[in-house]
Amino acid sequence: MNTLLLADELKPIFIGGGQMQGGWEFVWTAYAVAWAGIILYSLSLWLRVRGQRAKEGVK
Amino acid sequence: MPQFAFEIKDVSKRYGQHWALARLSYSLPAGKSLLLTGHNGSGKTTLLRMLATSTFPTFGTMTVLGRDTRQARDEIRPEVALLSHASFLYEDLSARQNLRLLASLMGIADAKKVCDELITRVHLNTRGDNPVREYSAGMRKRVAIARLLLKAPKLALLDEPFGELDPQGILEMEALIAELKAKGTSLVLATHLIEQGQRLTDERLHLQAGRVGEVT
Amino acid sequence: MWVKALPLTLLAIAVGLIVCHLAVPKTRTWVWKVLAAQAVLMFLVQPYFALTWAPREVMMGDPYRIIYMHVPHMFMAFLALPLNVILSVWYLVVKKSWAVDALSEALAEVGVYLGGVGWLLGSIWAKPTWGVYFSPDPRLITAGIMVFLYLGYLTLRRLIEDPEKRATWSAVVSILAGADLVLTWFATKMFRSIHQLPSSPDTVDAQIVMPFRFSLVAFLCFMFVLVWHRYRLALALRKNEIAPPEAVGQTQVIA
Amino acid sequence: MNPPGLLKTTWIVFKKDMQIEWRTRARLNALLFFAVATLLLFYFAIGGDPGTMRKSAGGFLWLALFFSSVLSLSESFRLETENFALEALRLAPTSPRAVFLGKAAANSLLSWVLALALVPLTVAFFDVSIKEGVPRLVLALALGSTAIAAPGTVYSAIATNARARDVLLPLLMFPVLIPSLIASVSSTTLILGGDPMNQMGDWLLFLFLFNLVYWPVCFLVFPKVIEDD
Repeated sequence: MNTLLLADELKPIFIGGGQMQGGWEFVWTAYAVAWAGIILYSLSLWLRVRGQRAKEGVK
Repeated sequence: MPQFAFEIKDVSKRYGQHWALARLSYSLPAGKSLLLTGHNGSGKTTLLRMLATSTFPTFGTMTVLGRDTRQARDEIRPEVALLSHASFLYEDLSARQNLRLLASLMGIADAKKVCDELITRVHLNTRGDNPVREYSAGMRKRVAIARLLLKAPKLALLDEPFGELDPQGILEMEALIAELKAKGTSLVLATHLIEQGQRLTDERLHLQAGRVGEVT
Repeated sequence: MWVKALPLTLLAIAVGLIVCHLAVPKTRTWVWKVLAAQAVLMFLVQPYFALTWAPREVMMGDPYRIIYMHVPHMFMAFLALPLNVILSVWYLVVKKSWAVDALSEALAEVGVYLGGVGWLLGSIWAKPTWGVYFSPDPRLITAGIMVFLYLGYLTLRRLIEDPEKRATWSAVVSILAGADLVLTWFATKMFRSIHQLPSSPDTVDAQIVMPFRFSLVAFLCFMFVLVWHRYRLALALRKNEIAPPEAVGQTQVIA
Repeated sequence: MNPPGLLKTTWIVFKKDMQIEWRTRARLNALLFFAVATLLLFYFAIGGDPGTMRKSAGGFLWLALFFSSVLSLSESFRLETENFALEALRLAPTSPRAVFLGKAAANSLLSWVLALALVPLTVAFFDVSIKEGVPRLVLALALGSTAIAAPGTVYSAIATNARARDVLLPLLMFPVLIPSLIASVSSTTLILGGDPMNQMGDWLLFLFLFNLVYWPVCFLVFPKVIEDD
C-alpha cells in the first residue's frame, strides 16, 4: 500500500517531546460525560421498564 | 383438479397494529363463484390480496388451488389473476407498454399480437399508446381488465370490478364474468352491489371487521 | 499481589452469573440483580483505580486516564453491534424469532449509546494527545460510522409499525451495515493512519493494566444488565403487538 | 407460456425502467440540472482559490452525484409503489432477484450517465484536466455508480414503504456509502490531478471490491425486502 507511506508524515504529535504536564481538565470532562451517559441511559431504561410494567399491571 | 379453489383455516392478518382479518375460515369448491361483501375496511381487499399470494396470513393457513400460499407462491401465481382496486399500472407507460411488459414477463408467445387484441377488446384502441397518466379511472379499469385476461386464470379475484365503469363497460364486465364461469374458472367477486353480485355468483361471504358476519 | 487477580475474579463471577441464567431458569429472578449490584459496585470503585491508583504514564501524562472510560465504551459497542449483525443473519437465514428480533433491538440501542459516548470520550482524549479533536483515523472513522449506521437502524425501527416488516427490514439494514464496517475499516486504513498502536499488556506497567481490565469487566457487567432489561422491554412490547385476535363470532353464514 | 429465465427477466425489468426514463425525459433533465446546480453551489462555496478548487474537484463531482442519486433512487421506487405496479410484477410472477438486478442496473446506468455529463462541467468550473486519461475516468465513474446503485436500490425499496421516506433514504444510505465515496473521490482526484505514486490502481481495486461485496449481498437480501414472508 503506497498510501501508507504518506502516514509517516502524520505520526503522533507528542507535545514537547517529553512528559506531558497537566491535562486533568480533560480527564474530569471525560468522566463527567461518561457518568452522565451511564446515569441518563440507566434512568431512561428504568423509566421505560417501569412504564411497561405499569401498563401490564393495568391489563 | 383440486377439490377446493381455496381453503382458509383460522386466518388472521395484521396490518400495522390493526387486525384486517381475524380468525377467518372458509372454503370455496373449485369451479364455484363467491360473492364477497362487507363495509369499507371489513377486510375484503386484504382477503383478495392474500388469495393472490401478494401477502400472507399472520396466523393460520391458506391453500389456493390445493397448495399452501406461502410455500408454493411461484406455482400459484401464474394461475391466479387479481383485478385490484389499485390499477397496478406504470403511469408513465402506455396501456400497450404496460400489457406487453407483463406479457413478456409471463413468457407469452406472440406477446405483441395478444396485447393488441386485448387492447381492442377493451376498446382502448384509439388511446392505447398514450401514457396511463392521461387516462380516466374507467380507462385504467379497462387496462386492468385486459391484464386479467392476459393470464387465463384458474381462480379470478375481482375487487370492485364494476366501479368506475360506464354502463356499457358494466355489461361487458358481466359478460366477462359469465364467460369465465363457463370456462370453469373459480371466481371471487367483491362488490357493494349485492343484488347484481348475487345474480352472478353461487355463494356469499359477508365480512364484518375482518370476521365472518351475519347478513342483515 | 491480590489486586492483580481482581479483574479476572470479578469476570469469573459475572460469567458464572450468566451461566446460572442460561442453565438454571429458576435463578433468573435474582441473577440480574446481583449482576447489576456488581456493576454498580465496580463503577464506584473504578475511579479510585483509574484516577489515583494507576500511575501517571511516562509519555502521555495524566490525560491517558481517559482510556479507562473510552476503551471500555468502545469495546462494548464493538461487541454489541457486530453481535446485532450476526443475529440479523440468524433472523433472515435460520429462524424468524421474536426473541432474536428483540435482542437485536436491545443490542443496537445499548451499542449506539456506548459507542456514541465512547466516541465523544475518544475525541476528548485526542485533544491533549494529538492536538485535535478528530482525525481521519481508521478506528475513529469506523467507530463513528458504526454509530451512525445504527442510529439509522434505530430510526428505521421506529418508523415501521408492522412488526414482521420491521424485523425483516431492520435485519437487512443491519447486514448491509455490517458489510460496510469491514469496508470502511480498509478504506480509511488506506487513507491514512495516526492512531496509537494498541499496546500489548506485557510492555505496559502492571499498575496501568489492572485498572484497565477492571474497567472492562465493569462495563461488561453494565452492558449485560442493560441489554437484558432492554431485551425484556422489547419482548414485552412485541408480545403486545403480536398477540392473536380473540376467537369470537365464528359463525359462518351463507346467504 | 414459457416463463423467461433470470437473465431475460432482468433484461425486461431493466428495459422497462429505461423506457420510463425515456418517456419522462423532462424529469431526467431536471435531475441533471439539480446536479449541475449542486456543483455550482460548491464552486461558489469554496471561493476563488484555484489550488483548492483543483484539489476538491473530484470530491465535489461525487457529492453532486450522491445528492442527485438520492433523488433518482427514491424516484425509482416511487413509480413502483404509485399504483402498486411492483405488485403486478411480483404476481406475474417475476423473480424478485431479477427485479433487483434490473432496477440496480438501471440505476447504475443512470448515475453513470449523470456522472459523465458532469465531467465536462467539472473540468470547466474547477479548472482541472483529465491527466490520467479518459478511459480510466470512465471506469472510475462506472465503478462508483454501480457502488451507489446496489445498496441504494435496497434502501430505496425499504424507505419507500416507511414513513418519512425522503429523510430515511439518505440517512440509511450515506453512512453505508462512505467507503465507496472515499475510494471514488480518491481515485477521481488522482485521475484529475495526476498520479505520481501509482495509487489509483489500489482505489479502483477497492471500488471493485465494494461492488463485489454489495452486489451479491443485496441480490440475496432484496427478495426479503419486497416479498412478504
